[in-house]
Amino acid sequence: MDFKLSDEQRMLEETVGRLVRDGYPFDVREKARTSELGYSTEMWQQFAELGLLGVPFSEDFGGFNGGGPELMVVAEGFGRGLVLEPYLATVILSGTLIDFLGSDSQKETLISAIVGGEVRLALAAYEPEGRYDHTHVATTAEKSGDGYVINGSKAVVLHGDSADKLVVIARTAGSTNDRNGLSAFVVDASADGVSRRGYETIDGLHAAEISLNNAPAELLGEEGNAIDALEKSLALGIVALCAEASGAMEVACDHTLNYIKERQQFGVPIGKFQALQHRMVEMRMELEKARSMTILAACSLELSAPVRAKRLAAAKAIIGKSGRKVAEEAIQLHGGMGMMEETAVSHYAKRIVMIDHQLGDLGYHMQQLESLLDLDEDAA
Amino acid sequence: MDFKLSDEQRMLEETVGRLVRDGYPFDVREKARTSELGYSTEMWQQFAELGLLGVPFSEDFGGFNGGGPELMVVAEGFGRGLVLEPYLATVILSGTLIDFLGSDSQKETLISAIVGGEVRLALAAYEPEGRYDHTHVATTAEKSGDGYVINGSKAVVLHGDSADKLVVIARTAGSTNDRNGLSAFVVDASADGVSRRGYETIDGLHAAEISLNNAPAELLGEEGNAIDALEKSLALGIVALCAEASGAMEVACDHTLNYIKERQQFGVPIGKFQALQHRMVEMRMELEKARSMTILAACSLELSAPVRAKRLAAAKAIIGKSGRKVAEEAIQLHGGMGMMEETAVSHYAKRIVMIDHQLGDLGYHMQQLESLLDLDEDAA
Amino acid sequence: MDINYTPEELAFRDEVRAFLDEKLPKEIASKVKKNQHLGKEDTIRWQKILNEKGWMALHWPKEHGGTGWSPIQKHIFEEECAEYGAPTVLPFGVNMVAPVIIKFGTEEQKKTYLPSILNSDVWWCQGYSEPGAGSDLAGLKTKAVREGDHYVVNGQKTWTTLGQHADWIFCLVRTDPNAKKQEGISFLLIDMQTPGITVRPLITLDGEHEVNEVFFDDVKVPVENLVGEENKGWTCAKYLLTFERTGIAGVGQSKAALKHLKEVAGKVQQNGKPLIEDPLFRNRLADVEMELMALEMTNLRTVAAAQAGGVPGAESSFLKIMGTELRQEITDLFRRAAGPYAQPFLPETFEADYDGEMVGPDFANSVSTKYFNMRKLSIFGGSNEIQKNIIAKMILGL
Amino acid sequence: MDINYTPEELAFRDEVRAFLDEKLPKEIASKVKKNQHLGKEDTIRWQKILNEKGWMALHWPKEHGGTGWSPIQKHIFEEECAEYGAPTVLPFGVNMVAPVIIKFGTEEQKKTYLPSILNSDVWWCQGYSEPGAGSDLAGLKTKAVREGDHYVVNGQKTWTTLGQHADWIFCLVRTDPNAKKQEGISFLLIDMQTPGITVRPLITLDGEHEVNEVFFDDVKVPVENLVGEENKGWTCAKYLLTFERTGIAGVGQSKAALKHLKEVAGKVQQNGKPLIEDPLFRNRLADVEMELMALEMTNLRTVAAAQAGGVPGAESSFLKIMGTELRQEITDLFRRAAGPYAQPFLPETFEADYDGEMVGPDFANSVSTKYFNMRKLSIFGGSNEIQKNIIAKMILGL
Repeated sequence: MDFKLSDEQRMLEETVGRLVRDGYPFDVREKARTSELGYSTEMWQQFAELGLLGVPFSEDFGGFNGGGPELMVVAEGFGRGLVLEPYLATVILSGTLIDFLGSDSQKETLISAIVGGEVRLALAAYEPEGRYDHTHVATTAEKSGDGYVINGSKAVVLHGDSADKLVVIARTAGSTNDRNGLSAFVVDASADGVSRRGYETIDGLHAAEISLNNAPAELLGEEGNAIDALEKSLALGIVALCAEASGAMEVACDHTLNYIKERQQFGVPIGKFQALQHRMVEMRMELEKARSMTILAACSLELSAPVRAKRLAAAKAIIGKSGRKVAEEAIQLHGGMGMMEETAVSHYAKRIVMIDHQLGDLGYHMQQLESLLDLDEDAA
Repeated sequence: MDFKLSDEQRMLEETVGRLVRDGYPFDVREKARTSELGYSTEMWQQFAELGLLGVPFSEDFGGFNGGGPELMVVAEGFGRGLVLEPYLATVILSGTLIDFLGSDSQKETLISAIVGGEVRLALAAYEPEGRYDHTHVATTAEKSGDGYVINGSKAVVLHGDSADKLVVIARTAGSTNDRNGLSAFVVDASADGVSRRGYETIDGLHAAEISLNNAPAELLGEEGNAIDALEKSLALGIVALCAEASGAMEVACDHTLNYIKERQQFGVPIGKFQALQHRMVEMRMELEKARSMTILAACSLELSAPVRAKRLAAAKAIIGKSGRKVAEEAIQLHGGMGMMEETAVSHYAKRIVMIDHQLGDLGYHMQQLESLLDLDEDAA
Repeated sequence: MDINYTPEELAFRDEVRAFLDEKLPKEIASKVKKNQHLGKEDTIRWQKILNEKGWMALHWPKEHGGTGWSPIQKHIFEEECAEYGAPTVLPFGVNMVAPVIIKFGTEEQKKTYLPSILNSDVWWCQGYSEPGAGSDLAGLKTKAVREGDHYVVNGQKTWTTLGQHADWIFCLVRTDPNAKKQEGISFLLIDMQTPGITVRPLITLDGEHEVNEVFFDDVKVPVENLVGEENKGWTCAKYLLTFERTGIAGVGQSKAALKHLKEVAGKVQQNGKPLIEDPLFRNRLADVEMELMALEMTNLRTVAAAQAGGVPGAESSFLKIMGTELRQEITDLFRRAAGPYAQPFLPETFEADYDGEMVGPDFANSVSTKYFNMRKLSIFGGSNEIQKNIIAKMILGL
Repeated sequence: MDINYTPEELAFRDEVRAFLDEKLPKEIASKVKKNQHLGKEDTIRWQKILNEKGWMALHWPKEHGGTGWSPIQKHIFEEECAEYGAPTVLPFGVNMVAPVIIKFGTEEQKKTYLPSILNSDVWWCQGYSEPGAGSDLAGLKTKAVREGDHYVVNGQKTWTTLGQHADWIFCLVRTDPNAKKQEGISFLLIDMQTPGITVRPLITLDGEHEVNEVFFDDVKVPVENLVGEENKGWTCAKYLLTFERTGIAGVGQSKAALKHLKEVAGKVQQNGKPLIEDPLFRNRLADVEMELMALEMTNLRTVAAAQAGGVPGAESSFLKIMGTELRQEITDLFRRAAGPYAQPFLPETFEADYDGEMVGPDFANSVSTKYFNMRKLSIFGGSNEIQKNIIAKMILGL
């Protein structure tokens, strides 16, 4: 048992840390956020140059061959800077799914392009009526000529508005909630039959509602067998979200601590008031829990499916629960300043709370955990 | 709308208040608690002399004709003194059920004896497998000669160990969880066929497990139709428990407030520490909620069954939730002293928590409330 | 003891309901219920309707045009208004500065200011908080120096709600820099058109422009705009802050929100069933429902005590804390009900004239802005921490 | 980064398990699991078994007979002991006074006291808290006046756990009444048989006799019983209080309790179904489970940091707070599982030789005593409020 980062992991951490520190001050981030695209393509190119876009991929494609801990290190750093670029959408959710399912030539083409920063992707998995259930897929794909055509609607597709290509989950067999019969496809975002309604999200990211109307699509891997790979990619996504939340919670705690040390009322810093001290301690305790569960999640990806599922559900649930407390207390202890758009902490709070709405919220993951309550890890 | 007590109610409040203040100091109560009977028969006679045993009964039997608010006033005062005597068991649970169901002659005999302090009763309703469900009745009654014989087991019968007579709920028709087919009987506690295992409860009261083996019984009212009356009596019991809890919570708050004003650490009273001040404020807020819901419950007994049920469920649930907080915080803020049997507040804490285990706990009553969530009070 | 309304009180409630049925513009109520933007003109339109009926000034004495209502009547009125989706009456004029003028002002001031407040012809805002003086209000630094027949005001106020629309501002200013903290403060009325005043918008985390900073740079204010005595403004400030606020618990708002939440949760599907049938969601709804019942009864107890002639004091701090926490909790449940659709942020959909397509279920468009916006409830109007300090001191004697 | 045990660590765990399988008396483990009373003789019996194996002193250096284990090994050992239902080793001798003697004591003292502690021949208790000095430990008043070759001790200690069985007590006493608070305190070892010592039982709210008051009336203590320097006892006190406590999180205890709770909830019937299928009860179980996972990982991070040579400091305060709150929460769920049967109080059923009938389900007999007894966890050993103060000061710099 050893919680220390390896030398390579530490280097990765330093790379991301430096990038965020130097390249991502609040005003620069705000400029990118309020741009039409909602993030910076220059920054994306920097990610590529630093090798960050290759973290989870094989060295064959110029990648880093990283697993859970490596993605954790990257996402935690991104969380500290509230990074806006579509790393989760492109690299983690779409990229790894292509990596798990794609043919050698698909990988050769697409993964290399991802690693090189030449293409941005989005995973179109969830649907308007399906909430957080990734098996709720009513969208269908049918063979047509060499390829397929897809029909259906996809909901709140993270960075779906600016993606060059979409990885779409569609049904080639079975009915709406079946685990079997799901397939993954690559769809060109500019193709006929793809219509997108893009919008900003409350936490400053972008997403899109996507309608597919006989949209031409290229199958990834085998037909009907995408579920295991999809769940592996979503698991990576959950690790990344937990880590991002931990990073953001850390900064929210730091900002709040600094604020109560500096803000004077009644002639003393408000951090001298014991009631606020104890609440600050409780915030930090929530942060420690979030960090612990992020590590647990990051180190559980290679375990058996039920053990992995149980730990990830618990991790994401803790993030939802602890994140809410940290976000709300960060605002409250900042007083009126915490309500202001010009105060960085309000953006941290928004991102932390919205992470609970991505890839399953507290309620969803507690239900998963409840269904696995009797699982004995030692036996599994 | 008027929350003031009427003159009669205020007199009742004063009577109970004086009795508890003068006759129920902590050491006297401890002496009664540790006696074999677990309470004082002299005190019971005083109740009779002051007319307290007649509060809910008609003036014909020497009663006071009181309703919810009157019982609230009495029980709140009893809660302040942690009164040990079997008022709930005898007067409220058993007495009112006899009043609702009994024939004129049964009432003449039994109610008069209750009011005069000549007889103590216990309601044997719940069963070992039934938890808080009063419709779970496997105990059966069969006709035998002029009367009936009863077979079955009754669980945690409050003050069942010292009761002269038992009011037993038994089934004359239907199966275990049916609402119909329940009847109420009077059983002489010393009769053949009645065996009792008495014990103390953690909060210093007494109860008993009761086995009925062809125990001779006298029917109250009609056969098979006891459910409505039983639920009315249980509703009165819930009002009394809410009020008792409010009274006990009030004293727990007062003791805690006094303690933190007096207890010196680091050269100042610990009540000067803001973190403790805010927690004390939160305790008081819970007390206010408990009081409010007690009033609501006490004033809702005459309403339609579903409205009454909804309000009582909410009241008892709030008592369970707020009571736990007040009890735990009272101990915590007392520090080591709160853990001591010789400190009165520990007894208040125990009673408050155990009230949650009588006539349905937080979980039980929230389920009732959930089942009535869609009820529109204005329409009902 | 009777917690039910008397026949007279029920008759009054019917009268209020009839009025709201008839006079509350449907399009305004619809905006309120859909969490759409209310314009200044909507608020003024409604307030003028109220004034026509003589129901604008709940808390004024009858002689000045107030309703003369009892606490229970005020409570009934506010409950029903919330239930019907009437816009909140802006408190700054009618419920804040006006009572101060009535209590401490000259006859001349009463004549000058009260009628236009009653008829909503003048929009007031509040100049209390400063960047360095939030919870510690008496730490304010904005100063007013007497020069002949006017004061010269310099300094800055902040968190000035809806100051962007305001014609007048009432301000606490320091007139004696040498006096101890709470002494040396005066209460001034200032025309926002006076040269030297700048209003800078503050955008809140939900993207809204509700609050402002107001800067004073050599602003000349006639001495007759002083309310009460010079250097005794703290008396006015305290009077205003502790002024009876029957609506502080927000019971009506929470009831309306909970009702809406139940409707929504009955429609949203999860695993093929309405969300309201999800045991945990239902449990949290039940928890809110019972807490709301407790809040309502606690509020009624306070109202009834006021009716009986008691002066509501620090008890209103309990109501502030319980009420705001509950309203915030309901916004949390709304965002959970929206699921992934809590994320989209489309401010254009908050406008009543928006006729484009929505994203996700209709109710979802405002859940997150509302959730974040409502964080203010526990901060502004005396933060909940300050309320606890007040209770600790005034009620518990700590 | 690897959160799994290494092969060596797994082999060590197997060794521990084999030892527990073979040597832990079944009847003792059964008492622990059933929450029955453990007698002094049970504890001593187990501790002597541990000592035979050389596993009694986890935290001592090898040269004095300690295990010399790494933090991870200690953690594994404590986890397994909890899982198997081994009695808690009494900390007062081996984990409290002994490290102080090893660090500050003379060679003579080491020779005199350590062997009998290792072999559990002498039962120690703690004389720290006083009626007026709980959280404010340095406020203690018990004084020791040097007279020739002994000190004369007068005063009172309280919350002395299991002092009724103790042969010796280690005490903080004031030797210089004129010095500032934390100066002028000394660390004394006192034979409980010395004339002038009276032990008075304190009965806790669950009816148990665990703690005591100890009165000192002109008690003569030889000067060679002073550990460290006179008036420098605060150094010993602090060392003892911050001494590495790998077990402070109570993860093993919580795991064993949660496992038991799940079994129980699988058996108890409610509405014809096992309680564990009740959505709300199951939700609370899941909540405890995930909090326990978070606690365990946080604990492991601290253990690993210690393994890597870090000195665990105020982090253990986090573990104390999180761990005790969780253990208390589990006792709350146990009483809910028992339903109405949480009420009966039958102390005779806590004895292992009780062979009468139980009231209600077997597990129910101790749920309420345990629930109330466990309130002590957040009070004793430095109340959770004090832990928060420590974190605020040491980690947050407030």
